[in-house]
Amino acid sequence: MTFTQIIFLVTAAVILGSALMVVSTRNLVHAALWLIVTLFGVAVLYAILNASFLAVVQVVVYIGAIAILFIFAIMLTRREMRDRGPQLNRGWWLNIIIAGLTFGGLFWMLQGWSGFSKAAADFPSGYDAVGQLGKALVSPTGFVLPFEVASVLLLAALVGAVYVAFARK
Amino acid sequence: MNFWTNPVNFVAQWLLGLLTGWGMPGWLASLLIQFIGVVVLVSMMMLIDIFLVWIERKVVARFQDRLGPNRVGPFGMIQPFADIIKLLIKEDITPDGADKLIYNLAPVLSLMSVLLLWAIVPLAPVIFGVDLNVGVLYIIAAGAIGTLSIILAAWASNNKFALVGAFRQVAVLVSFEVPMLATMLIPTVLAGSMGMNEIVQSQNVWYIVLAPLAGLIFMVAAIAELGRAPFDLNEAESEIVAGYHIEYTGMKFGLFYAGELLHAFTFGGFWAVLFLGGYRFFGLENLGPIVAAVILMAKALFGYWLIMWVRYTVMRIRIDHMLAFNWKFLTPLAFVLLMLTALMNALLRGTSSGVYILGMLLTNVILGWVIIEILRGLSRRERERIEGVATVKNFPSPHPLSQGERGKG
Amino acid sequence: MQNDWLYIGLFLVVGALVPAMALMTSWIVAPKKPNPIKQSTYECGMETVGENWVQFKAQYYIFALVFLVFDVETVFLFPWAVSLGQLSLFAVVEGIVFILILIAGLIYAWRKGMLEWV
Amino acid sequence: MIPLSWYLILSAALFSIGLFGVLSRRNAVAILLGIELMLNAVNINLVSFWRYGDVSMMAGQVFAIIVFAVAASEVAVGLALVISVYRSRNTVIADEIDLMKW
Repeated sequence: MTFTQIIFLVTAAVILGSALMVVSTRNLVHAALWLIVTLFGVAVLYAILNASFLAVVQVVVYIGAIAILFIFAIMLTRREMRDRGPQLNRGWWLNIIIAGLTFGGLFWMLQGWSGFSKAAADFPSGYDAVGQLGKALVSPTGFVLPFEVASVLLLAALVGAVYVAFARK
Repeated sequence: MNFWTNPVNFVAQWLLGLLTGWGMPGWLASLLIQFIGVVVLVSMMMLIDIFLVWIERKVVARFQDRLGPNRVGPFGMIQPFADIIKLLIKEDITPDGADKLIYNLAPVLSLMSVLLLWAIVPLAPVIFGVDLNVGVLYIIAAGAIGTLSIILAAWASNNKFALVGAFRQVAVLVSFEVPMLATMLIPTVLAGSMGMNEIVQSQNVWYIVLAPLAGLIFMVAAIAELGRAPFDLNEAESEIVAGYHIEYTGMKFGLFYAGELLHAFTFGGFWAVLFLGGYRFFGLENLGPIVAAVILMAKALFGYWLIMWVRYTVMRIRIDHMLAFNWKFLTPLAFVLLMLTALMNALLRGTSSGVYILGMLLTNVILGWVIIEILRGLSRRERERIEGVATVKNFPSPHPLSQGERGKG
Repeated sequence: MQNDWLYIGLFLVVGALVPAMALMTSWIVAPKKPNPIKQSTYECGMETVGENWVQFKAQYYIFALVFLVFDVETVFLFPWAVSLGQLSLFAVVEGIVFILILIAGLIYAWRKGMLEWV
Repeated sequence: MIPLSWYLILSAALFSIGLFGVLSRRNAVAILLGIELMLNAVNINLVSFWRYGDVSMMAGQVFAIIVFAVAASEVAVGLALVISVYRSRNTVIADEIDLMKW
């Protein structure tokens, strides 16, 4: 077992453990904090996968913005923070079975696939992932349409959220 | 290779030879050496941090026409050590109802987020932690952890004032991150890279000359990001007593305080790296890496001094003015500047360097002039609304710029 | 490239250990004499009224929201900025269109009076 | 080196946990937390396919960034809806938001 593999296994354990805490903690603020641990673990995974840009972006966007937004929203809807009553639906044990079946089904489908235990190839020398990404994003043969559509999507989200949250004004 | 041209590598090679000579496996030895490097860098930063306390107190004393610490040691230089001992032996009070783990974690995260920044600062062409190819975004990522620590501290200490303070502080922090991101894009566009070392290497002309407005906006956003005056919401004694760290005492408070000081110095350093040519100073850096590191530190101190100068000169701004200033002025301006810079950079790319520099500089100057004119018009209209048309016409404002600030902000 | 991140990981560990060590030292050295008054929530001498959770106005959410949108936007712009030197003028125009669309969102929020601190 | 299967299994497990959270949580904000977990599971898959496929094809990374944008939009609008409902109905329990039933 190599050093990278050990790091991967530790990270994976942290991710799964904190994800379980996210869905099971009674205190919502704690759930949001466990989500941050999960997201940080995913950022470490990106670093192991050599996707530096995505690792940093994961921290910037998820921990720096989305998690903050969640905490703000939890504190704005304060009534439910002191958690009276059950936090889970009545049929939660049924949902465990559904989730287990989903995992089993995914695993069963994947393990029959030929590329399942593929190893990663080395990077070509002088490979610059960020530069490649930038070129792919704006080249007409690449992803220029998703690039502009993402901008429209964000605009729609901004306008929609502002309108929904403050319709009374 | 000798010590003078590449000191870090020289020491590392020597240590590697020593350790493998003792029979240590190679990968473990190199890991250990990296670890030692990190420990040396972090403890150096902590030492500088202690020194910064002294500088800050001396400088503020001079600004306020006092002497500052002058009893303990020569020029009071031992004073910060005495402060540390005092903080260490103070009783730590954990308030009732505090979330113990998070309460203790928050100050650690706060200082850690600042220390993390020094992993990517290029002290010299060959002295740096790592040369990440996403360095610029890494600054923001480390800042995100700092923002998080503020919310954690306030939430865990179970205090209304702390929570209100943290919310206000975070609202300001995230708001000013937008113009900061936009101005960080400008050196990225000019250098064609996010790597810190590459940005420094490509500054044959300092970017403060090519993009003076960007440097200015970055500095303003950095001061807000640091929570220092005139944006020092977290210390607004009259409104929220001390903000998010109200319930912290002793060393825990000390960690927040140390983090804030080191953060200011660090942003002075990043300002130097992004806009003032980093470790370069008219060829002087070629003398050797140690000279280069000294140059960078001097520039960082200069940036830190600027931040202090602003802090002790300008009064606190109200929070609504602060946010309006950011969203209605800095953010649009930063994005317009970004668009213009990208466009001019593409148009002037083939021309000679003289034309290129002049074009960039003129773009900034013209944009700045247009903005000031717009502000003037707005402030004039505002004054006409308040004081009546006749008064304004008869008595033109003696300070058009300060009036412009008032009308806009 | 992976070694870079290993170094950052080491930095993370040491950067957390150093402040933690300071806290440990103070925990060992400092006196511990708690009493109920000392440990009560500090409100300038007032008794705390009600719960310590106060509900906040939604204004804070709006600023976080606008920030989130612009944050994600710059994530798209950073790769664009890095590779700008190797791209044609057309790519620059694409980026400018991208920014302008989002500025429209900012202007909408502005016109709606959402950026006021009420 | 780590085989691709490890990443896929991890992401499948994370997705299932997120699914469980979405199905069984009563609080609307907690449901959104579960959705974040699922989106992250998707992103792990996309990035690992980029790494284990042809690295000069950037589709994996570009899609991951688009997922970031989608996640951000979803959170922004979703939480705005929750806040809006809370202000008018004073609850964030998904079961109790049943105005549309009648």
